[in-house]
Amino acid sequence: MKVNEFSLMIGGEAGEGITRAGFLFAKACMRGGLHVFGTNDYQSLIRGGHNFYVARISAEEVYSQADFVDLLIAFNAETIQLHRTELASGGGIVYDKDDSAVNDEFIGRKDLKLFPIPLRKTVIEQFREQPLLKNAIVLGATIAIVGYDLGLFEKVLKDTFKAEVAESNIKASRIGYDYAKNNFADDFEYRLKKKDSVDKQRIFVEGNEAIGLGALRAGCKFYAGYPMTPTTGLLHFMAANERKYDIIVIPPEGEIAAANMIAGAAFAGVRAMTATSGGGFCLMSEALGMMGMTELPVVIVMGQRPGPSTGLPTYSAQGDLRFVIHAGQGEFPRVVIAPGDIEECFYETMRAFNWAEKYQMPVILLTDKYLVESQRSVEPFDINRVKIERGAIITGQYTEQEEYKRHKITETEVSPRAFPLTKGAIVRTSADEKDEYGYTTEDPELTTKNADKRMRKLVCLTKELEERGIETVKFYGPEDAQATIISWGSTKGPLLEAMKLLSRENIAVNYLQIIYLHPFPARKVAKILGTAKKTIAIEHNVTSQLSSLIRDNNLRDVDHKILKYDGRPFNPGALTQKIKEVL
Amino acid sequence: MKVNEFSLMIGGEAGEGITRAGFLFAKACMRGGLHVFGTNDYQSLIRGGHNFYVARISAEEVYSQADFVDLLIAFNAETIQLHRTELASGGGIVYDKDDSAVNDEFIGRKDLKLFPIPLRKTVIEQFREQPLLKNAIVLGATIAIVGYDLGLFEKVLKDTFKAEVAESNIKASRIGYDYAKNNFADDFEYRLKKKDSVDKQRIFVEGNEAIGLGALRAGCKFYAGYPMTPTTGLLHFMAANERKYDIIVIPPEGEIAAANMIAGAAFAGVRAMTATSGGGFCLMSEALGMMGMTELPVVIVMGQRPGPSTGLPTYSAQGDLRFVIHAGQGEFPRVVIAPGDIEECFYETMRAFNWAEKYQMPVILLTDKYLVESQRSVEPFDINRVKIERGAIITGQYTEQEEYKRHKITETEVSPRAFPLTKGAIVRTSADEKDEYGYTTEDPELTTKNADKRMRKLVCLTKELEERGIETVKFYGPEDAQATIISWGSTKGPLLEAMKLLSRENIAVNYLQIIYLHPFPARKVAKILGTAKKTIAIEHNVTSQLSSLIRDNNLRDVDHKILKYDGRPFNPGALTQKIKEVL
Amino acid sequence: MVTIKDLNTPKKNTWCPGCGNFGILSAFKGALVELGFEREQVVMVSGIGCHGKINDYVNVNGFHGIHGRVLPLATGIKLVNPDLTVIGFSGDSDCYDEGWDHFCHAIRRNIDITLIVHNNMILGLTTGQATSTSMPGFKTKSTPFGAIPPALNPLAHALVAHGTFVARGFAGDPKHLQSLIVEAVRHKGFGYIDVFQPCVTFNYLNTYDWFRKRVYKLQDEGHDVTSREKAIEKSFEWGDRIPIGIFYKEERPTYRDNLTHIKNTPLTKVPIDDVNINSLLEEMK
Amino acid sequence: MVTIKDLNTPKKNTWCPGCGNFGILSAFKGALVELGFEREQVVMVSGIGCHGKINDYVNVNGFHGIHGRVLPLATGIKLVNPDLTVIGFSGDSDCYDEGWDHFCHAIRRNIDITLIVHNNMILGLTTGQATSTSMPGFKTKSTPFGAIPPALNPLAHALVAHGTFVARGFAGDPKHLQSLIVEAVRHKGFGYIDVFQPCVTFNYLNTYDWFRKRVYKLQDEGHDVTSREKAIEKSFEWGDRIPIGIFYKEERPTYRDNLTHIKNTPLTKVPIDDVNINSLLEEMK
Ligand SMILES: Cc1ncc(C[n+]2csc(CCOP(=O)(O)OP(=O)(O)O)c2C)c(N)n1
Ligand SMILES: Cc1ncc(C[n+]2csc(CCOP(=O)(O)OP(=O)(O)O)c2C)c(N)n1
Ligand code: SF4
Ligand code: SF4
Ligand SMILES: [Mg+2]
Ligand SMILES: [Mg+2]
Repeated sequence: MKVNEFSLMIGGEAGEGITRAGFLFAKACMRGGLHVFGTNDYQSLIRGGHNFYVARISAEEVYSQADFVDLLIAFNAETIQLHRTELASGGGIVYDKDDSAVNDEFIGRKDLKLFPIPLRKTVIEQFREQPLLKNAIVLGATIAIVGYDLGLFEKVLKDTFKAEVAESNIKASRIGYDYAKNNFADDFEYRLKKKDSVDKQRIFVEGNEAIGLGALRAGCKFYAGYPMTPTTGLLHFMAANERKYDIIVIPPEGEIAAANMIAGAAFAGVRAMTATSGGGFCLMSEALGMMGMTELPVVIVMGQRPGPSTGLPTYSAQGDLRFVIHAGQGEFPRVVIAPGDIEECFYETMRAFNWAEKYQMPVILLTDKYLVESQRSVEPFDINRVKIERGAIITGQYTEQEEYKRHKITETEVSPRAFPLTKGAIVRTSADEKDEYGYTTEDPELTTKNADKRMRKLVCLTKELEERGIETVKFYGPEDAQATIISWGSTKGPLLEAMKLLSRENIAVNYLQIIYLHPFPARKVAKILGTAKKTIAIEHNVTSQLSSLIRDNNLRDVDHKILKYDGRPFNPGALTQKIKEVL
Repeated sequence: MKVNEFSLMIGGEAGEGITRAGFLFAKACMRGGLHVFGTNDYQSLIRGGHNFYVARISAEEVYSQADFVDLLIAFNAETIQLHRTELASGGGIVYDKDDSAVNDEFIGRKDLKLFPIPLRKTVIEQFREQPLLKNAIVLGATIAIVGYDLGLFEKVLKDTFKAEVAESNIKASRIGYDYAKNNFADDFEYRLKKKDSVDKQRIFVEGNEAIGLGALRAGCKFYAGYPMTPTTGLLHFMAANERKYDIIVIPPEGEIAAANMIAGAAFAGVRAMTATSGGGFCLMSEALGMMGMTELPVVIVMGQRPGPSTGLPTYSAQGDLRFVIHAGQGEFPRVVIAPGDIEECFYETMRAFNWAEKYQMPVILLTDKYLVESQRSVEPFDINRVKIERGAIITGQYTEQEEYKRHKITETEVSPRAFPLTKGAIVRTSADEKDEYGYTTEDPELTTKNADKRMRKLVCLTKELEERGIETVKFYGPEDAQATIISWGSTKGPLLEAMKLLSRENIAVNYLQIIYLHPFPARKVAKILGTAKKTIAIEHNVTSQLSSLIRDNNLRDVDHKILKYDGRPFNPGALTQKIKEVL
Repeated sequence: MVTIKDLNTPKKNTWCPGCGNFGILSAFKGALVELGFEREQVVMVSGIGCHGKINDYVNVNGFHGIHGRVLPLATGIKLVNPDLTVIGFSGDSDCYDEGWDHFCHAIRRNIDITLIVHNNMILGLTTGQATSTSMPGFKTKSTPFGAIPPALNPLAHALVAHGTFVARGFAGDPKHLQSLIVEAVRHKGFGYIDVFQPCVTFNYLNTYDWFRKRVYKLQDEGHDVTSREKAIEKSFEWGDRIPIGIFYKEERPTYRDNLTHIKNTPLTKVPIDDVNINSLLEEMK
Repeated sequence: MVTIKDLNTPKKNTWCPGCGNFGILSAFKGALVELGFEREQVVMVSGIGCHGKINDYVNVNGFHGIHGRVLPLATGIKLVNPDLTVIGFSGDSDCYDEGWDHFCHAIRRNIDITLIVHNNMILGLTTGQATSTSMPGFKTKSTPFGAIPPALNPLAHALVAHGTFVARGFAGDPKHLQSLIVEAVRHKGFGYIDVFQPCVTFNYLNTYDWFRKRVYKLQDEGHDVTSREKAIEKSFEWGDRIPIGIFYKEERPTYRDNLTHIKNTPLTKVPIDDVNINSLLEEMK
């Protein structure tokens, strides 16, 4: 019997509420003191196609989905066909009893438990054709099959839905629960048990929400965003909270408008943000340069998905690293931060606003679909870990003798900001090269000086990051190891899981996660690579862009590259295998 | 006496026809068998400001302007003030006799010849206030001062202008000529003499025109372009030739439209091109990815100017190398070629169309203001050096058994193209990932296969470039040298001049010009750097982007970087100095 | 000449059951048959959105481009080869938000193409947000407190942009829509049809019923298609009665008609192997 | 309250002598004085083109942005701080070509800003190419055989986009223009003024004389500014007589008026040091 180590998959067509079902189940598990990771896989369509959600539940902290499925809830035969090989031996399938396509031969495996349940029939007979209730039925049944606590699930339903909806869901889940209790032997290998005492209340949150929470907490007051997978969820989150948080969330006519609107908002004096994906980022790239030139603080969330072009719009990738570092003509400072997990999504968003304002430049949060659309149970964020730092701002009135100079050349490379309407200060800026007052200029010396000033901001930032010990990289695993894995972004989850697996086999690898990609923490990377026996880069792109950054910054190549660019995340077991192959 | 080694500067306000004047003079010199290089410096405004044109004339081939000015034609006092220190000792100034601001004290140098000429007065009295005729007057005078052939100049006027305009210009130039002959001693140190027999008729052509000629000769049939300095001249050139060459030149509503229009034209089956600068390229970057994804052949001319953002819109820079290599989300093949001189502008444009069609991908010609807006006397282009190669095209009718697959996966990585209206073939493509027929797909294996297919095109291209001995790099100077200079693009001209100067001092350096920046000719670069004693990168940017490419591709840094990013080109002497400093 | 069957493709249709796009698809296929085209003659150009998937469902030449750029793509194709019949399929966000830049300009130029806008008054494929044609007060995930501005009136814009064929169809009446498409394609110049396309999944407001109750046919009421003023007035009719049909129609030279040097020549047929540039080189001497 | 002298800047003016931009500059400065603003209250936002240089010539807050993006920039500034008076300066290519995407949408939203378009019917700063307001047949370096499509009618577009203040001025009549600017700025909502601005260097066709012969003032002829239809009709009047003045004017809630949660609060004044997100975290438990 396997207790509290369970991987559930729910699969079917788009539009069946699969993600929501997974979310409800996961939350019920979390509330019983278990750890949960959940992620979905869907195509770029609204109905039909094939969708699935996987939830991994464990007594220990989990960082990614598993390689195998212990229980498959299949809303159609296709789901079984597509995923039967992923089922663990001794696993089970929950499906509609009346689905005539499904039979032993179709399933083709003898090592599985089958849990046929009357689904459509129940929906038709008892719920006047509310098809989404079949989710509650199967989840109720699942809870019975794994011996979990139905009460916790009912409570989640109550907290999530309006009373009426909650009620019919509860009713449906009980039907499923009772049916399973009555019809199946109580011998399923996998069990979920709630912890007797739940030490810490966790939250179940996805990357987009964590970024949104970070932005709200950081005081973001203006959000302009045109929908684009995978960051559309962030738009929805911000829009939903517009009134509660006294902010403005405006739906613009496109990404060019979005970027220029937040530039305007930043100039006027508030923290402003937008989010997009590759195509939208292309359209923002001209405004990005303007922000660099006019020294505006903004935060841009970039959610990667497989390109080129529209590519696989609902899948995940890491193909845009070099692109975001170099986008926009000319050379100007920017920060590129790639959070690797839900917590980093929150804290790095808060930091992003600080760097943006302190150094007056755009900060890009480089994420991907797998990160921002996956959920994990985590400890509630420490809202005080990152303090608000706004840099040099002239508040009240400007009283200096000399006229206010928006682009004053100072020793710290930062020109104190005044916002329009500051008594005594005229605030002038230009996307053209300009003098300290903001008047345009074509003077060669001033041009050189300004370019130096702008680029030196990165030097100052690098210094501050080092001096304050900001974790621009993180290091996991034993110092002495057979190999050092280097990666960035969402590969972190499967990698941490893979390291667990490797250590079970007594294979010691360590792992360098690079969070700040630009400016590149070359010194720290050099130090760790200096002692590494063998280096392995793990990325979701074709050309191993991180290796290219390392070559460029550290003059050494990474020994092995494990690259996957089919839109799907690594599974920990498969990744372990790949790592072992190059060890 | 210095014969046929002469540097002329004409300076004044914008709108005075200074560039045109320089052009006329230069052409007259060229027709006398002399070599000429000409370039202009102007601000982003239409009238006023300060403009100047410099022409360097020599018996030998010249590649750039000189450090010093031998004769300054100053249309106003400001010009003298700004450039007096650049005048060579023994040089002269031509200016308006009636400009009361100019006197010995104002000029402040005793080592110069002064040539005051009645300009405004003559224009008013003799030419009913046609102010532009003052150009002809001063040029006539200049010809007298340097003892050149007025007949050649008159012929240029006749060939350039309509009869009536030519006539008044000729009249004006004669007035200037006679005035100078009568009023100034015949002892100016600098002399221009036409060659007795002009061996070869050269052409005087600027970079934009050379690219335009290359495009026309290559069979470009569709040009869409929104004006943007410095490539506006190319737009004008193409538009002027629309009717003569049976092409379409359409002024679109912006760069996004331009890029998508040429994508459509390429899909329909013709060679298509656009040109822009950084800001416009940003806006095109989304379509660029689409071209990569849909395997469309197009040529994009990118004219760099100092950024970030609008920066110094009428000056020159090389800050966009990394940007154009990485622009667009995801990873897709593209070629980036940086011609370094007028001839390369022509030949590489012709090649660009070939690579685009053979490998079905966008090709970027990376130029800059200094290259495309400077002129040089060169031998007429060899129109047969680069043959038209269109790659695999299905002409007439498609007759294969299997249905036509626009994106067929083949051994050569290239899928033969059919154009819409090819009997028997349905041509389908998509910016989404797709199967061989062009239907969208989200299949992981196909995604991987297609990504590999697309990226392998660069491998095949690299192979072809090597096998055919295409000059992806050029090497100048002695093999055994104190140092190897590495550069790309328009720095070539001043560098070749600097090498002349260095060799006069018996300092041997050699020079590796990288023409193909992407795919990077790493093997060739490695070979040359392998034996280099000391390496020096020369670029017009802040971060030495070429060095970064070399680090990335060759795992070695360049020893010294000589960087200039004030919008102005290197002068050969100043560059020589810088090189000597690091030797 | 093509039959409906020839037009089918092996791709599984993934639009939501009942989606208005089905009406557009069948009207379009019907129109191609009625027009008597060969498959090779036709090029579909589509944007990104639910509408854009139509490219996978009709077996003619097709370019599924990026979001918002149907018109410049189609312009490039048509100008280069006027023998092709080029038909654009765009969405309300694709055409009136992201791609708004191009709409009025392509119309002004009178490029000889057809544009069909699947106007479901919502961003469908991104799971339901307000677009510029969403009605004020419309609550979506991007506008949980209601869309704010008055809806864009794309027909009026087409009319004041000197549109030469301006029509509106309803996906719930595919026969009528088919006749509009046939006329638009036959029209020499830019044939524009905005189509009410109910999104059964996200647009809870502008449903089939909502439209059925309101739409009426201009051509049933003797509307004068030669009066631009009348057409503009009609384009603002919105409420209990909403007109569909042809609002305005006029003959005016197309962009290509003005390119007298190439007339109807497909540029794909102009040889390029030995273009003579000598006279230009000569001028530079 | 500001005086003309306060508004001067040390920058040398580089417009061509006689350029229509001078008329706009003086009208604008005059309007600021007439309106009695303090310099700190006003933000100028300008695009790229000859027009965009105006930022250097008026001593108030200013953002000289990139080409075509005056309106989204100005929108961001105004929404964040409604206490500012935000005035956009754009060119015909800046606003009606490159920036066309934003024009109709900003107008629909009724953002409470003013937009002055320096319409010289040419790309000035890039040395003279045709724009969408250039007249058909107009020969420029980009259209050596004459511009092809009919000119865009921006006023008509503003009107059908539910514009609440639509006017046209003439740089050759700065006094009249000044009165338009004053009204537009006072107007609560989007105040739009297209200004005929002769480009004396490149536009050989639409000269001061050309305009002077043709323009007449709507307000001299008892034009009814409350009728949108009448205004649209007038916007198409082009030939011997061309109207200037206010075409249309209406009161309608601005975008910000709809944001009832923040009413007139400048967001710059909302404290951010301790935003409470606990209830959101609680919901996620
Ligand atoms: C540049 C860019 N921005 C955003 C997106 C994301 N996106 C996909 S479809 C879509 C719009 C869908 O709306 P609409 O055009 O009305 O089409 P519908 O789905 O309603 O048919 C968007 C914004 C994209 N693909 N490209
Ligand atoms: C994205 C981009 N494309 C092109 C340009 C080049 N450019 C500079 S000014 C200008 C347009 C000028 O025309 P208009 O807006 O009418 O202004 P005017 O000079 O006539 O006042 C253009 C296209 C640019 N700066 N940015
Ligand atoms: S989401 Fe709406 S528009 Fe898209 S397929 Fe479904 S019903 Fe149609
Ligand atoms: S080019 Fe035209 S618009 Fe520009 S400053 Fe000169 S006259 Fe004015
Ligand atoms: Mg839509
Ligand atoms: Mg203009």
